[in-house]
This record gives sequence, C-alpha cells and structure tokens, in this order.
Amino acid sequence: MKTNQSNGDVRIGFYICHCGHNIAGMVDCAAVAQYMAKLPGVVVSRDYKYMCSDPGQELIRQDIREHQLNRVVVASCSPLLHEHTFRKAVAAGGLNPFYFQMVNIREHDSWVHSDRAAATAKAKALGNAAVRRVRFHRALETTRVAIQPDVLVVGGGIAGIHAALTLANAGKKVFLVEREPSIGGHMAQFDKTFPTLDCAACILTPKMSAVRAHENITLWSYSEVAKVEGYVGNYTVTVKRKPRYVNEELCVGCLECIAGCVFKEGKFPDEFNVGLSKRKPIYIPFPQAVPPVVVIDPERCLQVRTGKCKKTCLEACADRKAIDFTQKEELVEIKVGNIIVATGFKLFDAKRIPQYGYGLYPNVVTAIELERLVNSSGPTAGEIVLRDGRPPKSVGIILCVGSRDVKTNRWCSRTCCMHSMKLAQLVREHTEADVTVFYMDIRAPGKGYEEFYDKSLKEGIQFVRGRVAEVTDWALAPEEEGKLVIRVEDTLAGFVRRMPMDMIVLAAGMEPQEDAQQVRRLFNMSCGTEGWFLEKHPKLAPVSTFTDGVFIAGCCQGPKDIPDSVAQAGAAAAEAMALIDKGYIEQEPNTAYIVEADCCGCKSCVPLCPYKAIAFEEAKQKARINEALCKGCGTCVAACPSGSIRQNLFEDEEIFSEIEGVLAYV
Amino acid sequence: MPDKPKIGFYWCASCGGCEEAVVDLAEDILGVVEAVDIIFWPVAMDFKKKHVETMPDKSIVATLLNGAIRTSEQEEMAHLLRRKSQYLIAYGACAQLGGIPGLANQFSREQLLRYVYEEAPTVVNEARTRPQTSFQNNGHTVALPDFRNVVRALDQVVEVDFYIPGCPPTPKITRAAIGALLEGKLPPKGSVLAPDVALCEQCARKASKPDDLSFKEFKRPHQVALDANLCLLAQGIVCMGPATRGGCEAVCPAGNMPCSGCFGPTSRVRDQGAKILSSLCSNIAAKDEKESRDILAGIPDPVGTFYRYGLAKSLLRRKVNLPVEAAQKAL
Amino acid sequence: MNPETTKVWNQAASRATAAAAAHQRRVTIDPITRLEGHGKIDIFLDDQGDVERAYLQVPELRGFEVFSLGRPAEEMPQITSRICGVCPTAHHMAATKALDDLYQVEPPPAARKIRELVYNTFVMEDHALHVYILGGPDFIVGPQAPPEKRNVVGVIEKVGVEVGKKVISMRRRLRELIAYFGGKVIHPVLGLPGGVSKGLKPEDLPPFKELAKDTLDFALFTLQVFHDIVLKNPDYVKLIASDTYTHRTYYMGLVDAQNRVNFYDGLLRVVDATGKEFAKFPARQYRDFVAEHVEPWSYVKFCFLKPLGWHGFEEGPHSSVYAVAPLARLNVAEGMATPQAQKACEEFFSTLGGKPVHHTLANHWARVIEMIYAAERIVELINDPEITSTNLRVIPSAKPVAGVGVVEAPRGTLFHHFETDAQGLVTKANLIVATQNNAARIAMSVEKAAKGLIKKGNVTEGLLNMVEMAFRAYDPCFGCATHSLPGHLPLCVSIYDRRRNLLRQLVQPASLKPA
Amino acid sequence: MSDANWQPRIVAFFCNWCTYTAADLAGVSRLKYAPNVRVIRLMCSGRVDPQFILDALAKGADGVLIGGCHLGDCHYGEGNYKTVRRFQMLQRLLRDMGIEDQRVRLEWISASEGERVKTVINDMVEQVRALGPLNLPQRRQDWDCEMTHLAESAGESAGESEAAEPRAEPEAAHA
Repeated sequence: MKTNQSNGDVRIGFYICHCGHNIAGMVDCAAVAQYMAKLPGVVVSRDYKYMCSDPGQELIRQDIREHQLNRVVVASCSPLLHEHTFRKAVAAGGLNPFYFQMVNIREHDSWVHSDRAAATAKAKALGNAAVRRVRFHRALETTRVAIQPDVLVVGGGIAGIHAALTLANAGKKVFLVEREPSIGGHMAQFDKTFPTLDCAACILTPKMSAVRAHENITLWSYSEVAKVEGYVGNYTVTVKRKPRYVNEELCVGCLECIAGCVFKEGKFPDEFNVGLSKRKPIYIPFPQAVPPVVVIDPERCLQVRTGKCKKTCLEACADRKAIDFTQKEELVEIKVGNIIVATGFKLFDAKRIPQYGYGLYPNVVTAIELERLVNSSGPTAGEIVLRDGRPPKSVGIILCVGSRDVKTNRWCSRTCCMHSMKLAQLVREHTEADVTVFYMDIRAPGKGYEEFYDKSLKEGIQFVRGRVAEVTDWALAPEEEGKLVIRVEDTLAGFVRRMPMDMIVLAAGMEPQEDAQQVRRLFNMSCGTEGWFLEKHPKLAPVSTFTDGVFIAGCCQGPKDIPDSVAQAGAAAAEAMALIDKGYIEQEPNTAYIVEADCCGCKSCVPLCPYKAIAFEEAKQKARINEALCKGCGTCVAACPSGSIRQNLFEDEEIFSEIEGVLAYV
Repeated sequence: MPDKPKIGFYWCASCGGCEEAVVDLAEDILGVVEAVDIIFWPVAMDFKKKHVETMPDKSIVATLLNGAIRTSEQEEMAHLLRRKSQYLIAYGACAQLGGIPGLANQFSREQLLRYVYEEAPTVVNEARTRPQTSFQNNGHTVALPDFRNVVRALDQVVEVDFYIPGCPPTPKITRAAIGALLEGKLPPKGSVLAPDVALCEQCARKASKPDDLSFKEFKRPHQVALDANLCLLAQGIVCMGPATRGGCEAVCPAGNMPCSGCFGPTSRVRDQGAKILSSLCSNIAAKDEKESRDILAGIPDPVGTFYRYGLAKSLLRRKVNLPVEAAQKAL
Repeated sequence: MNPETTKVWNQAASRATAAAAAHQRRVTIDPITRLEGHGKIDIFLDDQGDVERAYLQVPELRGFEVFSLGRPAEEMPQITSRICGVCPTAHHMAATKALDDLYQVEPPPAARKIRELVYNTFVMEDHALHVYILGGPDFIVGPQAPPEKRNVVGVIEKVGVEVGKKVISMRRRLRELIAYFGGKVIHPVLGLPGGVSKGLKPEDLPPFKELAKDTLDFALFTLQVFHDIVLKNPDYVKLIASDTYTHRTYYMGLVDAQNRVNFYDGLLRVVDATGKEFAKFPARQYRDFVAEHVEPWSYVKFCFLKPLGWHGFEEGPHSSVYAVAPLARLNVAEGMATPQAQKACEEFFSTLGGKPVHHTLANHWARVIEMIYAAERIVELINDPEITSTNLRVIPSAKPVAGVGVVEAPRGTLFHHFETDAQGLVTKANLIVATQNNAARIAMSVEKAAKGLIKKGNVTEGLLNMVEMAFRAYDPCFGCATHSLPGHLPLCVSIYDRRRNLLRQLVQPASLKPA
Repeated sequence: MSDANWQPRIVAFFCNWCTYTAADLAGVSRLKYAPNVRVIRLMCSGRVDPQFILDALAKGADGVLIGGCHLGDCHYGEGNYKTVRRFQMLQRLLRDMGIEDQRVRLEWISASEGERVKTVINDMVEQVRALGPLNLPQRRQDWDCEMTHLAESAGESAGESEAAEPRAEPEAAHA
C-alpha cells in the first residue's frame, strides 16, 4: 500500500525537547536523539532544552533551510498543547505546516513513568513511529469558516448576567436563557455579601434591570435549551419556552392579579424564600424579579390544571389582558457562534446527614434559610426568630455540612466559612444571641477575608474547632432542657463538649446541578467524576471546554464565590469575543474524502456520518463526501469495506506505519 | 517454436477448477496457444523436471501457477519455477490467498490426521495405522511426502509478480491477463490483474440497495426465501461483495446467492475479513450492546464467513496457538 | 487436409489438449513426481524378476472434513464443491441432499426437477469428455496405436472433423445450462436445503429445449460410433473380456423404486460377484455397509463392505471389495428408466454374457449407455411443464441433527454426511467419494496388470499403456478420492529389483502436444 | 528477546477527545503507571479500523487497548457505538483464532478520568503479562522454518517470502 508521498527524497528533522527537567529528568534525550539519527530519512536529530522557546523554534527554521528538511518531528509535550506552535514554526521555515508530526513524551511518558530506561525506550518507540508516519504526510491547507457573531448565555445567575452584559456592552447580540421565571440566581436570595457586607440586592438589581433594558440582550426566562447542533461559530440552538400564562409584554407587574386570585391566602411553599413563606398559584418570584412580571404555576393553578376556575385573576388584570391561559410551550431556534454555560450549582441537602437533625428539629435551619430570615424582604421581614417566634439566645453554626466529607462530598465548597461568618455577624447585629461557629479549618484566602475573620473574632463570635458529631434534643442536664445540644470534640481543648443551643444553622455546601450530566451532553462538554464541568486546561484554559466555542463560568465549573464567578464570566465573554472579532475559525484539515475511481457505490458509509456529509450521487453511482460538513471523526474511513475512503492527517498508511514504528523498537 | 515466448502452467494443492477454467477458455486462448510456446503443462504434456532445471534462469516468460502450497514438493517446484520464470503468476484464489484449503489453518495437522485416519465414522482402524512418510515392508521402502503444518499462498513461499484472482478465475479476466502479458501492457509488479473496485459496482442488484442498511438482523440463506432482485445485504444476508474485488460480474448474486469473496480484497485493503466486519458491524441499527450482540449472533462463523478464501493471507494467517509438529516419523 | 479442416482440426486439438489436461492430470504420468508426492506406483520384483508387490500411492491432506467443523451447514455445498473442480456439481448436489436430510425438508417438485436437470446435464457433459477425449481414444484409435495418436486428435482423424465440432459445442452448451442455474459452472451455488436458489424463466426455455434434443441425438450418435468402431472389432471385444482387466468383486450403485439406474436419488443396492442382491439400504444407513481401511503406504483410504470386514486386496468369493461407476451401476440395476437406454443396456449384457459383467474395460460402453439415459432424462425434464414453476423452496423449520446425502457421481457413488449442533453448525463431517469406493479395485487392477505383464524382469513400454488403460477405464478422479488429498494423481512407475535397486522408471511419452 | 526479560508490549488507540486527553491529565497529575503501552492518537475510536488491531498483533503487540468516550459522550455523537459493535464481532473472531479476550480491550475513559487511565493500563499490563508473550512474528518464523531449507536449496533468501507480504504490494492498476 505504498503511495507516492512516501517515495521521493524524504529529509526528516527530529527534535527532542528536555522541557527543562520535565522530560530530561526521566528520558535520556541525548540517547533518543542518537537513536533517531540512525533511522532512515532522518537528516538532523537534536535534543534541546526548550523546543517551544523562540530559540527552539528558530532551530527548526534554520535546519529546514540549511538541511533542506521536508519533514519535521518534535518529541515534547502533548500535541493538544503545542502542536500549533510547532506547525507555525515549520511554516515559518517555509514548509507546509502539515509536514510536521508531534510526539508526546511528557504527559504520556516522562511524567507517568519512574523507570528511566523504560521511559527512554518508550520515547524511542514513539519517535520511531512518528518518523515512519511523517514520511506519508502531505501538504494540506486549513479551511476557514465564518463565525456567527451572536452568543448564547445559559443561566441567569450573577455569572450569566455579567457575561451577557459584558458581551452586550461590546456590541454583541446575546441570548440569555434562564430556566426560572426570573434571573438573579442564588445571589438574589442573599441579604448581604462578604467581606464588605454591602447589600446583595443593591449591587445585583441594577445589573438585572440593565439586562432587561439592554438592546443587545434577548432575555428568555422560564426557558430551557432543548437541543444544540453544529460546531464552533455555527451552532443551531433550540430553546424551549415554557408557558407562563402571562404575556410578558402586556404585564406591568402591578400584582393585582395576585390579590385577585381565587386563593385568598398563599398556600404553596415559596421557592425564593426556600419554603419559609407561602405563595399563590399566580405569583412574582420576588419583588425585584426580572422580568418584573407574574407567572402562573401550572401545577397549582386550578384553571390550568382543571380548567374549572372562576378566573378572578382575569378580572383583576382587567383591560390589560396580560393573563393568557391559551399559551403553549414553544420551541425557538436560534443561530449563535459561541455559547457560555453558567448554570450554577445546587445546595447540599442537609437531610443527608441525619445526625444533624435537619427536618427533625424545627430549629435546625440551613444557612440559606437564615439568609432569608435576616433579609428585610424575607418572610419575617428581617426578624431572626425561632419557629415559635421567640428570638434565639444562642445560635450554633456548623461548617462543612456536605463538604470535605468522605461520606458526602470530598471537596471544599470554598464559600461556607466566609458565608457563615457573615451570617454570624448579621445574627449579632439583629439579636443578642451568642453565636458559636463549629469549624474544621477557617478558610479565608480572598482579599479582605482574613480581616473579616478577625472582625468576627473581635465581635465575640465563638469558634470551636471540631467536626460536630451530632445534634440532639436529649437533655442530660437541666440547662439543656428545651434546647438543642451539639456534641462535638473540641480538638483545641481536647475534650468532648455538649453545647446547648436555641438555633442551629447548617452551612450546606455546593453540589453540581441535578441535571449537570444532561446539560453536559447537551453542549458536548466533559464532566469531572463529581459532576462539575471540565475546563480544557486547569490553568491555561480555565473557562474553555473541549468543545470549541463552548465556555463555562461560575459555579457550574466548581464552587466559588461571587467575585470569582464574575471574573470567570468576564473571561468567558472575552474568549468568545476573541473568536467573534477574528471573524472566522480555522478548521483542522482532517476531513475524510472518497477516491471516486475506487468507490464501488456500496453505500455502506452513507448512513454512518453524524453530519450527513456523505451523499450518494445517483448520476455517478458513487458516494461523495462534502468536506465542508465533515468533522474528521474517520468512522466512515474505518468502515469502508473496499478501503476507498481516506482521511487527511489520518491516512491508513500513516497509522499502519505508526503501528510498525511503536513496535519496531524493542 | 523457438522465437515464441515460453509460457508454463503448473498446479499445486488445488481442486482442478482452475485447470477447468483454462479449459473453458480453450477456444479463446487458441490465439494464445499459437502465439506462445507452452513449454510445460504437466497435466497435458510430458516434461521432465530435469529439463526445467537445465533451462537458463528466467528463460520462461511467465508461469501461471494455481493451488495453495502444502507439501515440500510443491514448495520445491515453486522455487524452481520462480527461478526459471520472468513472471510468476498466482492463478486463482488458492495460489493468491490460500483459498478454501486455507481454512485448514484453523486446525493442527495432528487434528487432521487423527480425524481422517482414526476418528472418521466409517474408518475401521483399530491398529491406528497412519500413512507414513517412509514405510518399509519386507525390504520394500515406499515413501510419501511430508505435508506441512501450514497452508500457504504462493507469495508466502516465493516472490510473486502478478495475481489472477477467483475461485475459479473467470475466462474474461484470464483472457485480459494473458492479453496484457503478451502485449507487454502489465501494471506494476504485485498487482492483481482484475478491476480494483469492489464487486457492488458490477452487481445487477446494486440499484436496489437502500441508502441506509441498518441491520436489524442477519439471516442465513437457507432461512429465507431470497428475493432474486433485491440487494442481498438489504435482505439481511451477509454478502462479501462490498469488500471483494470486482471482475466476476457478480455471478453468485446472479445465481441468487451472496458473494463469498473469492476475488479477495482490493489493493487498498490488507485484510478482507476485518474490512467487511467493520462495515457490517458499523451498520447495525441497535444501540444497546446486548441487542447488537444478538444481531451479530446471526453470523455464527466469522472466520469461515469473512475469510472463506483469505485465511492463509489474512493478517493473522493461522490460528495462533496451534503447534508446529515435526514430520510424521518413519515406521 | 484442406485449410478449413486443418483449422477445425487444430482447434479441436488445442481444446482437447486443455480439456484432457484438466481431466488427465489425475492419471497422467508425471515424471516431475519422480522424487516424492503425487501418485506413484512402486513395483517390487522377486528373485525371478516377477512382480512380488505393487504399491499405488497418493499423497497429502487438505482435510475438508476437519476444516468444515464449526461452519454453517448450508455452506457445505459451496465448501465441499472445492474438493474437485472437475465434478463440483456432484459434491454440490450430494451436500445439498445431505442438507435436505439434515433439516428434514422435501424440496418442491420443481426444485427437485431442476436439480435433476442440472445433475443429468453435468453427468452427460462429464461422460462425453471421457468418452471422446480421455478413455475413448484407447478404443477408437486402438490400444496398439502409437501414444501420440491415442488422443482426441487421433479420434478426429478416425471419425472426422464434425465429431470434434460436436463434442466441443455440446460440452459448451451443456455447461452453459449448468451456469444458468448455478451462477457458475465451476463451483455452482444453486443448492439450498429444501430447494434451489434460482428457477427457470419461461422465456429462457426454448434454447434449452433445443439443447435437450441435440443432446439426445448426440448420445445416440455416440453409441453408433462405439458400435462401428469398438463392437465391430473382435480384437477389442476380446481385449475387454481379457482376464487382465477382470475382477470378480461386489458392485454398488443407486437404484430407483424399480431397481433402475438413477444418478440423483434412490436406494443403494449392492450385488455380489454372482449378481445376487447383497444389500439394499437408504443413504442414512451407509455406515452399516461402507467402511474405510487405512494402509501405511498411501494417504488414500480404501473402502470395503463393512459386514464382510477387510480381507485385503482380494477378489473372488473372499473379497469384501466393491466397485462403483458406470459398470457397477448397470450391474446393480435391473434396467434403465428410459427406453433407448434400456435397449442399449440389454444389448450390453447380452453381448458380454449376462449380469454381472466383471470386465473393467466395459465401463466405457456402460458410460455411453448412461449418456443416453442422461440425455433422455434431460429431454423429459426440460419438457416437464413444472420445470418453470416458481415454487422452488421449502424453508426448513426442523432442528438440525444429522444428514446424509448420496448421488451417483460420473465416477460412482458419492456420500456426504454432516452432523450439526442446534444452530446448524457442523460438528462432524464424513465424505466418501466415488474413486475412494473404487480405490481397492484400482490398486488390484494395477497390481494385476503389473503381474500379468511383467515377466522375468522384462518391462516394456506396452506395460504402461496397459496399466494406463486399466486406470482410465475407471476414469478415476483422484481429485475426489483425495478430498482429503490434493487434486491429482499423475503416475510414475518405478521398478525395483530384489535388492531394491531401482531397475527402471517408466514414463508416459508426451501424448497430447498441441498440433 | 528472551522470555526472561520479556515485557508485554501493548499498542493503544486513544480517541483525541476523551481517552487521549485523560492520558494527558494522568500526566499532568503525575500519576505513575506501567511503561508498556504505546499510544496512537486518533480523532475518534470510530476511526479504529479492525485492520489496525490485527496488524498490531501481527507485528508483535502482545495486546491492544482501544480507548474512547463513554457511550453517549462521543464528541462526534455515535462514533463509539460503531466501535463497540465492531469490537463485539472482532472479539469472537479473535477467540476463533486463538487469541485470548484479555489481549484486546475496549475501555471508555472520559477526559477527566486520568486515574482510570492508570488503573486500566496497569491492570491490562498485568493480565497480558500473566498470559505471556503473543509474539506473532516469532510464531510465524516457527511456522515457516519447516520450509526455509527449501529456500536455501533454491539459493534464495528466506526474506523473499517476506518481500511478498502485502505491505510491499504497490497500488494495482486496473486490469
């Protein structure tokens, strides 16, 4: 199966990179270079400290000129990292960049082995394979595809909001899709934010209304992404818009319909107040909701459920006629070039740790519940009270509930320490209660955070170091009567303590969203085992994913606080803009193609293509691949029974020669 | 006929079908017979091995050899004829690919001998007598040749210049090949002298093949009434056509039976069986692993189905864990 | 000769060369094999220089019974046809019938008739080849004629160019009919358990009717030729009856319900040397009657009658050796199923002194009679209105266990026996083929010829012709006989003296060079 | 190579998006695993032509590992479904040809499962080590030594039959 490309005078330059000590530490680079020098076709074989450095690249350029190299192989790190760098260098040397092959001897060799001889042998084998393979390489051209400038932002939390605004302000059209009736996310539920203690609403609300007001932003709340097709620069997204039975354009948010509802009192747990208050079937999520319009809960509304209701809401709405029971779910299709996923997190369910008594003892509450209690627009208008209405005299806050715990979640949720200290201070503000914080380690790494910790100490908040064993109402001493007792080993004092409390607050950690897996599939992203969306590179590409044109921001990527989420959102927006403003993307020329003379027209390949790139031409009675649609997976190539489909960059003879190569060195 | 090009025919382990194929061609190669000097055709004329040995090397223009290689003597002749011929041409599936006898590469020689001479239902052989390479009986010594552990295609024994495929090759491609030979219009060395496009192109049923054959089940020819016009794959019948070199004009589908692959793969394929496997499996409808496994159970004998003719020339060549036994000992 | 004649003469000659080539390979004397392998006869002389022992040997294994294991049974007709490319149709048909038995299905009438049509066509074509090109020359040209004349060329000289033309075109047209149904004539694919894969379109019928008519004329013409040249020559008749070519053995063959010859189906009948019925059994019971004996000096297995046990290469009352093929078929049958053949058959026995005929060379005559029968069957079948029916298959439903199929190949009875698992994958295979049934008798003929002709160490070229005639009469297909062996038995005769030194080696001079 | 210092040689075909990236992650995380595996990068496990697997075994691999995205996660939608179906059949074929199941493995390893790369490779290397060398090139020589003396007697190099291996076969022109 020889082909012309393999013939002719092949002059290969081989370069092995020390990567400082990273490779040279485990692989005898000099020995590899000597071995490669003896292989047929190799004209130059060098080892060098840092091939990716300018002098390293210059070395390649020189050799191409001086030794008339027509093939280049570099053994260094992963091609996913530096293939482009070296292709550029090869091009700069006057060669077609695809006469280049990269060998991964760092991630796949020096970093993962501890036997220097074996690692060196492996490097030789991989190098041998690349040298054999590169003979068959051919000159290829990258193709450019125009980018659709609009952007889709998924998730209307602070991250999504910030990303949307950043892009919109830069003049990009943005679609912001939020599943809940209002944007705002978790931040909207907060009373104040650490460490500055400025009011969450005061800083968030303006951004929310800015979103609504912005000419470049199309806001679709109460909507979900149903389908994503296409590829970077050209995604086709189907958005499902759930019926809210209220016409957003006509509703002015006067809320009279709520008063008019046949339900005289709120009857159903209010999501925004995490069930601490009740709402009616027609309601507004919270006063500053954006869009500021009511929504009808289809599960609760008599009319929607049974069709039998006096529909007093309609009278209340009167001639505004905003309420519309005929609304149906609709699917809207949009075309965007980039997607920013900011779908956030969900709180750990404290019930999963029964010994803390959440759901069993009414006065055991979660941090977010306390957050609503202290909030002036909350269910108690800002009064911190026990279930029986008395103000608490003692409050215990338990940290790491569902974090740093092998039994639940291993990770640190990063915000609970600061969040709890903030709550502690707020409790002190609003009540005379003593506050005790039960912690394992106080983590206050952010700017002004440590100072905030000091402040908490100064304000007389007690800190007990130790993981709480249990919360019980079983009084052993008179002073414990009618109280909740925390049993904890004080690891500083070194003995087990029983501490009676009126109210206990559980700082529940963060978890990936329930549907993180579905969302990941939807956008073709990867997930860590724990379910946080995976960034392309933990350091160098923290907001990119393995799918070009899809970026991540906020807590969907992992627990973080508001400033970090906002920073990521900005970064994601910038990444998207970089692509948009370039105007096109270069496609790797790894497309498959059919040699017409060879094809027998058996059609075996036609149904295999996920992109419908293969068509059967009735006229010629042969199959043809539309290379513009081909994404280069190579499935059809492997499946062609007569070997008549080939693939650029992954030709059969290239892979066969690699196989030969990796086995050639024993 | 001194100035005419010298041509030779020889056979090894084959069924005689290739010889018959040449016979069926007799009238057509009449011109050939007159244009060349057939210096040997053992089945037809007498010639002594000595004669061949005394010929100058490469003095025979071309030797067409059919049959697989299983005995020392066949190897010996292959080497001799290789030396004496400018072109050595593997004629027919057995010489090109090992052919159906190559299926024996799934079994050891001992298995063969034991079954044939001891276990076969009709054998009466309490003494467990076995044919011996050298047998002596009150002073008479009679010898039989040793036969090899492995069935080989011709090019696994000697270098081959060209291949004429088929079981047997059709008159048309034989004629074309001999024509090309005489007119000196030969393709590059190592070529198979037949079209390099898979069979579907020549199949009368091609038009009836659907764009999407997602297999929901595989059927065996005896299990269904076969539609004489519809693509056999579309009927769930395993047809080797897509993975098989064209040239026979799809005679088996014309007989309303599937192609079994005797022309071997195209030049772009190294392992015919692997390729048809890849193509068939890729086109299975079921997503569920259990389901697809059940569908594949409809092909009960992958080796015999995908490597009917090509086992000896496949990438694996022979069942890998078979022993290599020494020649049968003399009694 | 005029140019026209010369041309046809050349054509015929070259065609014959090729044809003979394919067929004769199994009997041609091939000096290449002087060293090892191939078929050879080793003759050992005693102190007086008389023959002490002659060994007929065949080499090497292909192992069809073994590498059929694990294969789907329905592939057997395709796979086993590769046992022999000269009579693939016989193996294809035997295996197909074994599948009917395996799946307990009876093919629809049309399918059965198509099989019979194809099969008789094959027998006709194969017999014609032997009569005119392989065996025939011995008589038509004459055994005393120089070897280079004893071939189709000589035949044509004797009977004229027209015959050459006839033989050529008949053979081609008959093979075209097989190809019509089988996809290809060499290794056809029509056979399926419970039917055939392809039917006969009414519009395609006329040329075949034409063919059938011509075939019968040709068969009758052949009988005429045989009459004129052989039977009118008392020397030939004496030769046929001579003791050198006579063995008193058992005979086996297929017969129909009326004990008449049938190639495709029926019961197996065995008669003893006196012509008395020894056994009559269905194919499924073949194991009770047929057994194989192994000799250390040949790869071929020698069949004998199981109830009698192996008594060595014995003829006469103690023999357990039986013969198959045309002569045997006529011996076991009480007649022919078609009028013209029946007539010829009666003449055959009356001329040769009644049943059973033990003269090996009578096979040639019997073969001609079978040609007539085959031709008459072809005419009957092609004119049967049902032959164009489209009801060609019965889809098997029974659980496969074991199946045995038998047909009468041109060279004799052919057994295919397969056992399978519930999936229909072969777990055991056994194949007993025509020439294997004859193997013992052939070996005897060879030794007898040798002993009869070699006296006092005096070996002549004539010996070879005679030995070769003994061979040719059986029309042995060692391609088949050696289904576990390679497809040919060229012959090389080596004579050793009592000190086991090679006295001389006899080689058939080239007899079939293109003109 | 004598059995004494024999080391299993495994050829791996990893898809670019999941398993190859996971192997990179294993590297970045400095996980240590057996050095017996040589990775060949393909865009998708769907590109793994069964010929590659047979060829690797034929050329001396003691095992072959195919790594792809989990079902449902294929970067190209369904490439890995094609892979698993081919694999099911190929495994039966290999069994019939005397090659143990453990020598050819198909594993789904997502980009984040660097740890899994380590465990799978270590596990497979041990399994193959337990099975011992496959070393088909050597077995071939053993098979063919029964005829080498003929090549010599015919005054030819044994390499000649090698030269006739299909990889030396040039593109055939149409007849």
